[in-house]
Amino acid sequence: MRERYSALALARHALTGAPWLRAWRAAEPRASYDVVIIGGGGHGLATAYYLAARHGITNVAVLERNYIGSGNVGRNTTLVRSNYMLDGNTQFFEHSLQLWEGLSHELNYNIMLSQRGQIVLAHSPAQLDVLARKGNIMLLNGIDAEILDRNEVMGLLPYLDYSDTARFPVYGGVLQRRAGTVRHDAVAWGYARAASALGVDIIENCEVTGFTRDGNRVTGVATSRGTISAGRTALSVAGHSSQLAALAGLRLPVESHLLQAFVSEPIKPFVDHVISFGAELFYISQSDKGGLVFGAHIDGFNSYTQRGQFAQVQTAAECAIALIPSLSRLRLLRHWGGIQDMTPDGSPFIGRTPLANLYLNGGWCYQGFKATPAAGWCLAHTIAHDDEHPLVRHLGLDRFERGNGYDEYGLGLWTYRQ
Amino acid sequence: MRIHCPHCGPRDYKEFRYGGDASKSRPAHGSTEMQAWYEYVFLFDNPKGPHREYWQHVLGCRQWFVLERNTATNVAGESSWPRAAGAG
Amino acid sequence: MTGGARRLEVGGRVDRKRSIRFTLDGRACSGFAGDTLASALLAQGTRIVGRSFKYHRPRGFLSAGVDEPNGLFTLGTAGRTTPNVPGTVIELTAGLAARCQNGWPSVRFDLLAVFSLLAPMLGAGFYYKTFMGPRRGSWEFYEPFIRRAAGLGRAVHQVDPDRYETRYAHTDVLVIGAGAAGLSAALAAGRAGARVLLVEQDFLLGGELLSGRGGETETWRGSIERELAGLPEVEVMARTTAFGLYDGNTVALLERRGHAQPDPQRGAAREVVTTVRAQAIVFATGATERPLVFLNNDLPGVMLAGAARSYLNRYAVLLGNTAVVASNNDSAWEAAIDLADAGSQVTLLEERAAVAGALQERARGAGVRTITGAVTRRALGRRGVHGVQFSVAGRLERLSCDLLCMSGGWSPAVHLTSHTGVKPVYRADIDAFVPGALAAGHFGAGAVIGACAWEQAVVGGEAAGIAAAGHAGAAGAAAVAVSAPHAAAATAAPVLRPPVGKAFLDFQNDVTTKDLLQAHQEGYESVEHLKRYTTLGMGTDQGKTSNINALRAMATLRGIDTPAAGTTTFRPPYTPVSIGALAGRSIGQHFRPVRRSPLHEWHAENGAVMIEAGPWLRPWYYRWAGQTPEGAYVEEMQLVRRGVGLSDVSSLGKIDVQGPDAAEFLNRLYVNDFASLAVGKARYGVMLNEDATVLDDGTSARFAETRYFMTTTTAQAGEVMSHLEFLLQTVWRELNVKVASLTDQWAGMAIAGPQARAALQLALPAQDLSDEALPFMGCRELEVAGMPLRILRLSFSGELAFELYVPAGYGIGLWEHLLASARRLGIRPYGLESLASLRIEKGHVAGLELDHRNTLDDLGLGKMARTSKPFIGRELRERSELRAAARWSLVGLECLEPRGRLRGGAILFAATDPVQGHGRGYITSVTWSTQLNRFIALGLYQGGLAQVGEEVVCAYPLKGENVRARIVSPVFIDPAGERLRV
Amino acid sequence: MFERRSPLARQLTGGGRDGLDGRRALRIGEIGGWELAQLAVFAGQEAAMAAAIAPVLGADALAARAGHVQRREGIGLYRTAPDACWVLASDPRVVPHLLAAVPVSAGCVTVLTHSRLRLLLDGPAARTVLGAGISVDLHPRSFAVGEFAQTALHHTGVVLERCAQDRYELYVLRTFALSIWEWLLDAALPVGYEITAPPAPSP
Ligand SMILES: Cc1cc2nc3c(=O)[nH]c(=O)nc-3n(C[C@H](O)[C@H](O)[C@H](O)COP(=O)(O)OP(=O)(O)OC[C@H]3O[C@@H](n4cnc5c(N)ncnc54)[C@H](O)[C@@H]3O)c2cc1C
Ligand SMILES: NC(=O)c1ccc[n+]([C@@H]2O[C@H](COP(=O)([O-])OP(=O)(O)OC[C@H]3O[C@@H](n4cnc5c(N)ncnc54)[C@H](O)[C@@H]3O)[C@@H](O)[C@H]2O)c1
Ligand SMILES: Cc1cc2nc3c(=O)[nH]c(=O)nc-3n(C[C@H](O)[C@H](O)[C@H](O)COP(=O)(O)O)c2cc1C
Ligand SMILES: [Zn+2]
Repeated sequence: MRERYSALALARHALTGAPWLRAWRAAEPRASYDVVIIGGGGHGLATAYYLAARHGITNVAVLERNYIGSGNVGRNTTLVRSNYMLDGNTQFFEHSLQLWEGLSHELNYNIMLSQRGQIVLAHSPAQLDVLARKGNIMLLNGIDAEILDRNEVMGLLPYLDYSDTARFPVYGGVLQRRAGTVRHDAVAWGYARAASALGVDIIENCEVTGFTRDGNRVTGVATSRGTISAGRTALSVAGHSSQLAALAGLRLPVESHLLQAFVSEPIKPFVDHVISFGAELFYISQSDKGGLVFGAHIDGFNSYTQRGQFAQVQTAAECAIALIPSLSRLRLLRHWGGIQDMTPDGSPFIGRTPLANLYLNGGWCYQGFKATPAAGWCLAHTIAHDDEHPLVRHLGLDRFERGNGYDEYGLGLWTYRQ
Repeated sequence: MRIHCPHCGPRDYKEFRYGGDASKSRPAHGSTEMQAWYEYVFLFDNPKGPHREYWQHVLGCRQWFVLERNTATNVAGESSWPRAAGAG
Repeated sequence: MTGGARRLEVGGRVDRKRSIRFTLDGRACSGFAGDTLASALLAQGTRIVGRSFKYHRPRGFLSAGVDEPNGLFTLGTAGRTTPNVPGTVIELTAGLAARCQNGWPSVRFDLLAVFSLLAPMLGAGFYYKTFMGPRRGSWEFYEPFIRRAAGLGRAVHQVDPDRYETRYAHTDVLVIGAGAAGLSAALAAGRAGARVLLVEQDFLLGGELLSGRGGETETWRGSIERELAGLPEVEVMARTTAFGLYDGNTVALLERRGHAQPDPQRGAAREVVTTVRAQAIVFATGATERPLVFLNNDLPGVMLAGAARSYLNRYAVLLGNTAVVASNNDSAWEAAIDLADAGSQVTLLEERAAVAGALQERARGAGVRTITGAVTRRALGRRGVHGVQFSVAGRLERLSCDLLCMSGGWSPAVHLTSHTGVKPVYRADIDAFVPGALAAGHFGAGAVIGACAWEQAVVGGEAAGIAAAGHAGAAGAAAVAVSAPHAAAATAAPVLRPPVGKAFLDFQNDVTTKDLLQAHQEGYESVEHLKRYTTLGMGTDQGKTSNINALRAMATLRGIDTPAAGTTTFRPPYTPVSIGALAGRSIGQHFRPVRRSPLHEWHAENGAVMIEAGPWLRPWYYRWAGQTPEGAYVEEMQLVRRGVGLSDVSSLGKIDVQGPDAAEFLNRLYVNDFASLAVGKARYGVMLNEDATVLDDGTSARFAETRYFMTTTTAQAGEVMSHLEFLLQTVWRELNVKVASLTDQWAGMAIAGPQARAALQLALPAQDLSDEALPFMGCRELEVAGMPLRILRLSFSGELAFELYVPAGYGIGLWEHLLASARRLGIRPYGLESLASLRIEKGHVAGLELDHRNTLDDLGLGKMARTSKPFIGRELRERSELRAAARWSLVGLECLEPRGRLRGGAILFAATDPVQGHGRGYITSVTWSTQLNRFIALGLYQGGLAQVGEEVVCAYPLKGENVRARIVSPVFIDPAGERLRV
Repeated sequence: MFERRSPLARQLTGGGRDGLDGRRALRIGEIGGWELAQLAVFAGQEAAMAAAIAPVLGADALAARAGHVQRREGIGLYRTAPDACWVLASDPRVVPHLLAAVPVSAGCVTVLTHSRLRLLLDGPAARTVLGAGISVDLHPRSFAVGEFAQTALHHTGVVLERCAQDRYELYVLRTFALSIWEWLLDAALPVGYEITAPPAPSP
């Protein structure tokens, strides 16, 4: 049911004018599935794909209230990397990066992984020590990392502000060459196409509005397109985790916050790496279309609006120029927002919930895009075995009860307080 | 967004600091109920819609107050002083 | 001087007496004041001004405004290089240097046009389907080529010399757009007594009126403009775009002043961003004309009808001798009539079978030949249009022409009203999307709400202006009517056909009807998928001319109606905004304010090398001790260990805590006991976050029964202050305690070293500073020569030490006095680096040990907790994992290799562990120990002090180092604290 | 004993710069000769406090309205919070009196004289310059003479008072003062400014 994509196929279609097949089937909801996944974002679609491809579970539906990719997978700054230092996180994110590295081939869909390297800047010796700790852990786990002094940063990024009016002079940085960017929409579409070909139903414009339960067991979902019964049900709704959990009677350690993203008009290659500022949260890269894509801090209060405050737009612009003064004359083309599920320690949840047959994947904060393949991989395993994948055992919902936070950045409880 | 500080009047939201859900009440000081503390610190309703939340006019009068705001629209409504002890 | 071959001798709004020279790709050109770059080029007869994004097809101007997709230029040179500016909005100024883009070697002769040959393979989303082989990661190979081909203009890395500003403004009524509707709204609101701000992106006020023939409407326009100028509470900003509507009636404006070539050195800004807070807003943003969709509709010489009319009437440029106007609505008839009156031979191809008789009459009178029921199929030509093919009554026919105007109807500019999430709604009667339900205080007028006829715009504008003024509370509602002169043409509902064949929808991004069909076939059929898959509407013009055509065509393909398909999301900015303008003056040193100690000036003049510490600038080290930090800090440490040094601790957070319940308050905050602290004593305390991680540490001194002087770390000062206020104002409102920040009030300095008392005694000869009078952890408030002075006998360095606080203004005085009085003891200043090193030797936690991850026990301070009393974090501290023995906790490390050095961020392994994975801990802080003559460190290690004596490997693979060290107590010097108590 | 220094000592040298139109439409400088204390009242102690401070500040000192400066001989009262106000005194006896007068059971006094700098911005461009960084509406209809606002300027908390149509006083945190000063001069470049020197005495 799926036509292979290749240069040859392009040529054939060009010559014959033959129509292309649908990338994924437009499925109508059926009465019952073995597994229902709520949320047609990157994670939900990846989960469906791995359930079908790796666990042979193909009677699966992905329910998306809007169009697939309408959530954060389609609105993030597309940074992928595996520079994590806490035991468990390192392995998980490196697994994800490795999956990214093979993903275009696996899906037969070019997701345009561009491993152009990410440089995280330090603006003081102490900050460089913090980055060094992470870099050392990476190397000790077989992940590439390099430390850079100011001169080396200048060599790689000659256009940063090295003048003596720089408010926070560059002191050094850490580089991960294998880090980079991925074409966001292609991730959703590539997984959808591959999953659909394996029999997964991708059902758009289908909003989940409730759960059906048998005691402590979830047996299905109520949707805007009727009730669907499900052997197992997984939540993969990013910023809306609390909303869905509430329908199931659960309260989560999650607050939904708004993060903005920005793109400039397209220009010829200008920034060849992903660069993260160290003085404030700010990161920038250039898309293959030529737009400079950047992001900063969350707006800082609970919101479901998908649009941000203007003051925060100015903050992002200020950071952009503090980092790269020559950006000043380039123009902002568009900015938008996405709803992130923020957790107390900044780390996510993947695993079972207090309700039987209900699984949760959420709490990704700023970092769920890079996690997409591994989150799908591990959630699929968790659903298939009704037991957490070893890579996500540490990411349980009950970890705060036990006192086991995974605070990768040392920002403390609830990042909005910073 | 403009927020109404009950002391100073309407101001730019950048003058404020957010303090999270104000509908929760902190367990009594000295309470030894671990579960209550856990829920107070970690669990949130995180509603989409009306939300009572703490803000501090940190670059102004430095008062903490409670704002009613709709998280689905960001429409900021009434603000008021926190109620008596613990009640939030 | 004619101002170009196509320029008419008379008419228009250009000033023929002021000729303006500029260059295009280095060639000298000229135009008139009042021209845009586009009108000046068109007047010269220039047709090809750009190449399309993907296929490099030759392109001319499509429009005359902000919606221009084709004619983009790079302006300026060096740091002033500005890519991607539409020529249609560039006000011609002397010396303007413009370059065409995206063509190589030039836009007229572009070798990259070979891409056109590949077009059949480069359909929508082709890159998703290829570049995957032959190996994994092959994209890495192809990507640079794609990247080079993408992007429009080229930017430079030189720094922009221009100045940008940001500001705030407030108004009762903000009117956006100064067309007929906006002018009339602003006047009505102004007459009603409201404060009014009228903004217009163009450099002239008038909107569509400027493109008309003048006459009565011009008289009207002039009179309104004059009256507005006379109203004191009305401000008019031309060249100002309202580019975003945000929550809370916040509108962001961009004002361009670049036409005046402002001198940044003298403080003149190129652009200014204003954040406006309006009580009420009138949206009068008009409408944008849509192209028709037919083959080769992108040929140079094919243009929007309204644009051709604007070039004719506003700029006096007649673009064709033989013009064809392809139309599906009344507005294009005006263009046809004007072109004919100006001397063109005009044929009008009208899709509709029937058109109002009056209009037909006027057209005939002007000599326009009209063919109704005629559907335009194809523009003919290669590098420019020279004919058109159309069908009428089932036959295909041809006409020659050198200008092909088209009008597919008008799309209201609903952008701003949609920015806050209000979806536009479809109105079948005018076949257009208009703003959705407007919020209270928002009003629409004119073409933006579908009131297209100009007198409708005037009347509607007036009503909106009055209503807006009323909403804002302006009293004088008895406004004088802004009456309009007699009617111009009304606009009947246009018709839209589904597109046929391969024709351009999005000109800039080369999205054709074929791409649309393909997207539909492949299931990318929701409007948002269509957009993302084909890049429709994602260019610099954001699809102003293309989106609606494409979305409606997709609706037709899917067999659903237009409102069901909907629109894509409108996002700010309405037109692109320079990042520099958004940042304004918050650049360079003003990126963030600098916080300076009261002693700053002294440091700056006495050889201190400063370093950023959060917002603060602090002395890192002093040149007396060395020229590099590595050399200097060791000297400074020796000074303190052997003699006496003075350091600036003014950046510590300082808080006044007063009230009958102050003791109880501190007792609840700190893990340890503060109720028992005697007056005249200070105590070190630790505060936890609610989740039991460490928030901060510091000392609090009790100066009176009800008055404490609290200090916090520099980094957490703001955090702690807000925390205390939160507790007092919301949680423990019953406590009678007040807090106030004293950080700015008091300068602080530490005098430390074995000679500290002797030194201080020299400075304060009248005071009894003996151990009995002022014991360790004692504190005293003195008055020295009428100046309050607080002395706390505390030590961070581990030596005999005193902290002194004076009101900030006296800081330098005291500092200089201390240095001068104790000169013979060799006293000198020491900086942050040595301060941090001394505390490491003493095992005090700071900086990276206090990173919100660690608990009291992790820092080896568990014994401090007085669990018999409640304190913040007491319960959650008992959670099982926080109590686990295997947690990493504070240790000292002593380097075992004489040449080796320890480094912050090194990972710790037991000597027998394989050096891989996550280790058993890491190093937080390192120093050379002048006492032990080796590198020592603090770190966190699994099991903590239970491992003392164990040998570990400190792995720092970033530098290929594995250094051996031994776990020791973190207190490297004077564990019994004898030095403190002398 | 010691010289009291202003962090702007090096800046207050007089001089200035012409604006784009050749004029200097702002006079900017520091005002000296005042003391500042914060008075805070405990809940339920308002009457006791009012009685205690009446001899120093007058009978209705606690009635000062938010946003309106209450002036009396040598004293300005600023209601900074529901339970607190600033007492700004040009008479050096006021703050010591206040410290002595307030009973610890009723509230407390915190001396803040050195924590702020008091800047003067005077001239037809003062509002424009302030409007570059202050987000409250400075139109005389909403910020009249005699009113003050606690607000933000360049990421720091400030108190702004309108003393006359074109005359403002700005209280800035001392440690940020130089930064704010430089920021203000930069904002004033286009309109031109004249620096008053040395610190003017309190009016
Ligand atoms: C602006 C921004 C920038 C970011 N940048 C990065 C980055 O650079 N790197 C990185 O790693 N991460 C980044 N992130 C985070 C990352 O995008 C997310 O963590 C990740 O995409 C979340 O997983 P997802 O793709 O499955 O989510 P989504 O794409 O949001 O998928 C969730 C889906 O659930 C659907 N849904 C919700 N409720 C229901 C319901 N009731 N019924 C049916 N469906 C429902 C939603 O419509 C949505 O499509 C960023 C996030 C934002 C907002
Ligand atoms: N809809 C039609 O069919 C049609 C056709 C032709 C002419 N017209 C004419 O349109 C006019 C309608 O008057 P109107 O006032 O509604 O529209 P208008 O187009 O005359 O004026 C709108 C004005 O708003 C400005 N503007 C738009 N967005 C802006 C922004 N974000 N910031 C700043 N300025 C912005 C434009 O530059 C323009 O000057 C009448 O004169 C009518 O004859 C309508
Ligand atoms: C990495 C990335 C690059 C983008 N580049 C562009 C772009 O070049 N042009 C554009 O119009 N939008 C671009 N967008 C923004 C989208 O148009 C859109 O705003 C975003 O996906 C959020 O969707 P929404 O605005 O429909 O809510 C980009 C988005 C992302 C995530
Ligand atoms: Zn306030």
